[in-house]
Amino acid sequence: MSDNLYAQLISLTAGTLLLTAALIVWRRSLRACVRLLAIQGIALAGLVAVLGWHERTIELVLVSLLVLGLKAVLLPLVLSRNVLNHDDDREVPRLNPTASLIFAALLTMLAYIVCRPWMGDTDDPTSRAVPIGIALVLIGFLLLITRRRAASQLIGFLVLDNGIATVAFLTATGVPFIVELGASLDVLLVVLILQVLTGRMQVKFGGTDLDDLTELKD
Amino acid sequence: MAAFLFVPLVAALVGAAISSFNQPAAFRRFTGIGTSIAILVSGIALSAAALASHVESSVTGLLRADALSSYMLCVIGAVALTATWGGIRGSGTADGGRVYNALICAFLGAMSLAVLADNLGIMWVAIELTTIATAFLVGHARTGRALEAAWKYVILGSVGVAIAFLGIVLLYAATRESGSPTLSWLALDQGHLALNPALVKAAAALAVLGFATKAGLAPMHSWLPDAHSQAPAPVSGLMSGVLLAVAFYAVLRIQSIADAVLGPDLMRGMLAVGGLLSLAVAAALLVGQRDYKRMLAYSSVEHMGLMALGAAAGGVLGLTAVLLHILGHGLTKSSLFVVSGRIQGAEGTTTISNVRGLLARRPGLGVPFLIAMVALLGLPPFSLFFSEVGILIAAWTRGMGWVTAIALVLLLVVFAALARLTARLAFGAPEESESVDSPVDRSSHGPRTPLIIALSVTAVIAFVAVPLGSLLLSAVAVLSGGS
Amino acid sequence: MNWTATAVALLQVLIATLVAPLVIGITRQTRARLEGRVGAGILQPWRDLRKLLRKETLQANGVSWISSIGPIVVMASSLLVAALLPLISTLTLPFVPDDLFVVVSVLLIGTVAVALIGLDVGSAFGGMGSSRHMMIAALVEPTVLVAVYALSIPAGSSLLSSIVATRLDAPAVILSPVSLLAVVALFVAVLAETGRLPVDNPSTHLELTMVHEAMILESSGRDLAWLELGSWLRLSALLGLVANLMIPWGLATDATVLALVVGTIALLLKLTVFAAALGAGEVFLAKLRLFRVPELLAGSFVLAFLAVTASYLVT
Amino acid sequence: MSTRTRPDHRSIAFGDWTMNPVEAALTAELLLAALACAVAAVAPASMRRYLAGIATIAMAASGIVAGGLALSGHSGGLWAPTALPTVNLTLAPDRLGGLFIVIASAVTLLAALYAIGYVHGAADSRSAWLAFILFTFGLQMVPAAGDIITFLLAWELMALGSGVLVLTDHRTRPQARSAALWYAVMTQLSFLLILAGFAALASVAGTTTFDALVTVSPTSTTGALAFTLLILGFATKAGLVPLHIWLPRAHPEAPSHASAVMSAAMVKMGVYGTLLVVLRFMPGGPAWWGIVLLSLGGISAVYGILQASVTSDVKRLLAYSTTENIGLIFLAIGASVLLASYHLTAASQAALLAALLLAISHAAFKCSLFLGAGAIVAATGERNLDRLGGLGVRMPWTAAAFGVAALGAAALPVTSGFVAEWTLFQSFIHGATRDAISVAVALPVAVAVVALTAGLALVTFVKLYGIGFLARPRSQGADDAHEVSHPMRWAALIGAGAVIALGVFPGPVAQVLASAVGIGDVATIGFGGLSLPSLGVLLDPMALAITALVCALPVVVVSALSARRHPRRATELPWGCGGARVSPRMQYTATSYAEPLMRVFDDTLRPEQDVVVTHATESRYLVAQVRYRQKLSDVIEVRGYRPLLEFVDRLGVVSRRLQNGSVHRYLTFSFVALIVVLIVVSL
Repeated sequence: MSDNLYAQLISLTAGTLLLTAALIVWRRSLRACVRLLAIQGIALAGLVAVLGWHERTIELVLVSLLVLGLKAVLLPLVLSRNVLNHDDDREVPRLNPTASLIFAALLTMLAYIVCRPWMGDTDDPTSRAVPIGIALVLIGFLLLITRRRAASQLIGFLVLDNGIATVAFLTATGVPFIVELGASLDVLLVVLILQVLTGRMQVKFGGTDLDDLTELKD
Repeated sequence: MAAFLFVPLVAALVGAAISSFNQPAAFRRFTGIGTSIAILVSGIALSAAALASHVESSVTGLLRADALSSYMLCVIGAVALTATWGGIRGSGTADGGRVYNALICAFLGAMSLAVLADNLGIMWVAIELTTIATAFLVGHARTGRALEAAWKYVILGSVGVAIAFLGIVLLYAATRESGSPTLSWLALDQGHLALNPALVKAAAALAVLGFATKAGLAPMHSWLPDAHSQAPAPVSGLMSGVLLAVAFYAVLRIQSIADAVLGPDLMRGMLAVGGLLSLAVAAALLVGQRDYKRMLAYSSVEHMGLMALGAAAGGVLGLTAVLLHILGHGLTKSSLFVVSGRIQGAEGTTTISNVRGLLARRPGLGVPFLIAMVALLGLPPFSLFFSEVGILIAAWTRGMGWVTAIALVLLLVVFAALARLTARLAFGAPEESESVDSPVDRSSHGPRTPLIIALSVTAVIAFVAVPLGSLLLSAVAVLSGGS
Repeated sequence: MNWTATAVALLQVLIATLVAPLVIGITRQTRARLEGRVGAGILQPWRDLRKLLRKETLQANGVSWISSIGPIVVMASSLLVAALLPLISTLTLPFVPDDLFVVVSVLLIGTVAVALIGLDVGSAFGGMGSSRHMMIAALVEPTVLVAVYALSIPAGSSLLSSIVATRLDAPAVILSPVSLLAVVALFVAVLAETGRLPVDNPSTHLELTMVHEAMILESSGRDLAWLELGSWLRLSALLGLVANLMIPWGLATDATVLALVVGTIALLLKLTVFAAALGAGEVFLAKLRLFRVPELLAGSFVLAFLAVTASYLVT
Repeated sequence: MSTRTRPDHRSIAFGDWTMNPVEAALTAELLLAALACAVAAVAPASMRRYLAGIATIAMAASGIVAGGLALSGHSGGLWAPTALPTVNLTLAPDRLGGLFIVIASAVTLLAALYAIGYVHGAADSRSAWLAFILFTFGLQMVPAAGDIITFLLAWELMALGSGVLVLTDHRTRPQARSAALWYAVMTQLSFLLILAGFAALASVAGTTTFDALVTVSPTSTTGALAFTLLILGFATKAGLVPLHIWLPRAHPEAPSHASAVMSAAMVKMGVYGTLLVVLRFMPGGPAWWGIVLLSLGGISAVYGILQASVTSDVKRLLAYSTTENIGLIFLAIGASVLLASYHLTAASQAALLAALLLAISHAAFKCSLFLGAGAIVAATGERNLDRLGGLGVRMPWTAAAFGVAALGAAALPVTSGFVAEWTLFQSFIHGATRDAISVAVALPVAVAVVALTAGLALVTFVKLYGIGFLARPRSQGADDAHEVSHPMRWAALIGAGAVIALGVFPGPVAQVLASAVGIGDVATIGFGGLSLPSLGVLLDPMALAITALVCALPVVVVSALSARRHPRRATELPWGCGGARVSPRMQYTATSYAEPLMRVFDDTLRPEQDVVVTHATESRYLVAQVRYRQKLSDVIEVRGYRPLLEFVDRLGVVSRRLQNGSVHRYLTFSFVALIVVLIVVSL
């Protein structure tokens, strides 16, 4: 396929990633966030597929399937189960969406600034897209800080993880397969554990508002 | 000999398996001890091999045991033995300690894997696995507080480690740019691959930041006091004694790579700042501390800060002192947590002001607690004295005079705070009300032997020049680009 | 040489012992005359001593050996001071130079002995006197040492005899500001040390004001005799020192009989003059309140200190 | 600990068993220390005091031998590697070290002997004995250390052991806990300061052995820094103002045999360290070093003795007097450095000699005094002078020992203290020079300070002895007192004997001391008198004593004659102003004895007094009762330390906000760290 198309596809998927992240910051409904997360997973898988196609490596295609299965299907399912099994899915962020969006924009700019020295200014499309990965990481962190509900912290964590994956694929077309496997497994396990803990929270506190978790202090 | 590379992992799996089966329930309590012994033995065997300058490495090259890894393996084994044996009573719960023991074994296996892995990716996976294995151990008490601690632990821990993964990814990218993609520490540490310095800089910084979270260095330490105070005593002992150390081991590995490429300044700066911040945080929060388990947790933060300073200083003296400190701190802190678990069991509280005149009322608990506190405060003959002095002198002599000066002030505050809290806890007469009705409780509420062994080892270890001294020396040689 | 020096020292002791009661007699007589009384005559102190030595000695129950040994210690220290000081000659004992610090310490032994006697009886007054006495002694010591330090700088030695000798050789030193300040300070210190006005009134027995008398209140017979004689001896010896510092002439510098006779006569004359002057002065002085005494001593200390600094910086 | 001889010129290889004497003695001491620990650990409770005490005495004896050998110029040492490859433990005492080993061991020996008769209850427990052995062993190893790590190791062993001893009575005495806390923290402060100072030296020398540290120039910046840090550290251990704060708390709390060692020997290690700095590491220091030491010592001397003179607690009084004595020692060292920096060699050497004389004399009399104080407490159960009295007739031996030691503390002839202060004074007199303005100002001040200190010391010890041992018992406990057991009284008496011996034969002693610091012309004259030829001064206490006896002879004769005619007659009270002694409470107490001084120095002491007068109901002119309360608190503690501690505590409370339990806050910390790192690496 032509470098032109390749470049366009890369930027399309990367753009989708960033866009979904921004939307997640904006939306308050947990269901919507989960859906957006799924879309993000798809975009990530797409990115991997494009890379694999370009590099002509079957391994990457397998990885893209793995990513698709994990990040676009499995994790969102797990999440939505948790979100759906109790009625209210409204997130009341500690920071209002407008401010969060502005922060997200600032963080994206920061990502572009900090990436320049490592990447050098090549016109290689993957290198140019790397900052988006970093931006995802930072935005994920922003979500972690600003969201009250346990589920939305999970979402933040996953966005962060997607960001790391993005960086991995764009800079190095992914880490060695075994490491990739281990990493994905770890992410899955973490999410499951957090699910269980959320469940217990539901039982203990009758809600999943993290502001209840301020018992332990000095 | 190479078989010993797999012994710890296999032992851990077997232990986990035995624990999770219903029958025979009798073995269950001993799986942790068995695993620890296996780890310790293989650690010693590998150390012997390493001392014979014969580095074990598995066929795929993913596992490798140089002097440093073998030493860390010994530390894990020793500390784990103390914690599991000393805490052998602590596992009685609803399911007969099935999950508990299985998770302990898994935890030990993950840590062994982390130190044995030559591939940074595997090392990262293993360290993340420790988070997963300990998550439920922290939440084991199933109380609201335990749940809260577990949540904070998992979120903060995995986010931090994720950052570390970002660093490793960038490192991999750097090697890929240079044409030979690898994550093997051995290959990276040679320094002959022409890596893009800017990328390595970012990579190393992020990786160290991430692993520092697990190592409990400020300002990413926040999960530590909560987790340590809520987890069952042996688990706290394991986490404080070795989990932090294993994460710090990762930091050391990354540091040596970065130093090879960039020179020492970046890592020295980061570690010095982290160390000072940790000391400051520990000092500030120990002054007004009210809970003795949190007290121990913050003292771990302090000791990690001290190790960070030592690593920042580097040099033979600094690094050997750091490694010795890891061992001494592990043994002391795990014994302390075991004892504090027994105190909690006996007194039913972790608030210092509710436990008074411990020495007078419960000498069986007060005496070991005091001895261990003396060791923790860095008084001779315990090895922490030597390692602290070594670290501080190394830091000063290698041009970090001001950092050392600040550190000394903070250390004084920490010492004063710890001494005051210990005095409140242990000394003084028991209240009349108690002294009349309750007789003096001399029982040690659990096996004495592990504590005696651990503390006496800490007391004499510093005087053992051979083979420990030479092992430390070769371990440091590994870090400084040798081997 | 050594034996002659020893002999001279013994002679000094003898003369001082004989003269001490007379010195007291002279002061009292002068005072009496100036106050328009007849007075008991200058030999009265000797008669008192004789009487006391004849009388029976009473001792309170439960006192320790201090009460019986103390008076002898006081006496011995005074005699030793008399032996050490350059009273009639500048010769010094072998191995026992009249080093300033030694002399002061020997004096202090007497002071301490009296203070302990005062405490030993266990009566209220004894303790009171002892306490005040020690406070004054403590505050006097800096003055004495610093004053003589100032005097010793020109001589380059802390031996009183050599200090006096240098003044004998170079009389110009005597009128230098350094020596004047120092001698005045020393004189005040001597007054305080020997319990004269304005620090302590030797002739009062008014409970609330007495210091020295309060300590020896319970002593009687020979104990009292030794205590009295000891304090008189100490007064005469110190007066003799001050006198020799101000008017060194006539002091024997070698052991010839003539020189010694001259020295003795000179000493007698100086003591008579100073005793009379002391008596006369006390007529016009009132005793200070106890807590004004430190101010006086501080003043004399400042004088001594000025003397030192002057000796360094001015001359 | 695999000891083998240090591979250098000092000694022969260990393979052929020809150890040199010092090594043999040191090895013996190590083994005996181990033995003592073992004995103390396993001996049955009934026999413990005897067995452990004898073992400790043996250890101390071997220490005396080792120190004596080192002092007499034998070299040699032990060497052991540690787990840290670059760190080796070295015991290699030089002459100075040997001197202090002897001091420490001798004091230990007396204390152990005393302990055999003294310890009981908590002080006789296994832990107390182990702590005592550890403490004294570390004490003897500090001067033997030949490199930084060994020094610090011994230093901390000493601190640990003594700290445990301070805690001995933590169950019965609540103040023991706070005393131990103060002590622990101040000791750690001194440890860290010394560590920093050594590190500064090592950063130039490149290694940690003492022989290598001499390369640092005293005038360099590092030299100045190291001097400041080390001196502060050692001053803390020596209990100098304003770092003395632990001393009057810790000494009284420890059992008396321990406080004797702490006060007579342990604080001396601060002196040893200071001498190490100014004599061995960086000889020929600049004048300001001298000024610093001099003022530090002077202030401590006056402040310490002032506090002592108004204190009524026996052991607290002795503790403050320790601050005074150590202050004098530092003053002497300072004078020596100052004079040396102006090449007034003779005077400077005299001052140094005076410092050493003060050190050993203080060791002798303070040891004896603390042991005596222990005897008082044991016999009466009272520590407060206001409730003592009349012990002289009840405990004659203790009274004798205590009295002699008190004379020594008051520096009266013919005791060791007198000789020491005489030497100091001689150096002042002959150091007089017009060339150096700083000397011209410093010396007179020093004279005044020494004189004032001596005067106040006189009051203090007259009060201590007079109120405690003379007059009539002021409490039942004092009335029922009996003489203490033989080991106790002998230990005290030996100490007192040392005070006299050192005072009567200063010549040989001074020559030994001089050899320890390489001072040339010190000679013995007459009956063991001391002569400093370069200053042309001499002092022969024996001759002085003989002269005194000759003078006293006629007096004694006359007394005897009159005694034959009129023997003494005992009566209730000869005069008593016509009254009788109704009750002992009419006597002056220690508090009232010190009252005049209190008034004179109240600006410095700042006592809190209040008088409550309750009038009779019939008439307000009749007084029913008067209550008088006076509280003395250490000004420096109240004005200096308290505010600092409160500030730190407030800081601790404020910083709790760091850990307020909100996971979001914690995540924010990490986030900020991440962003900072990202920005830093991209710069």
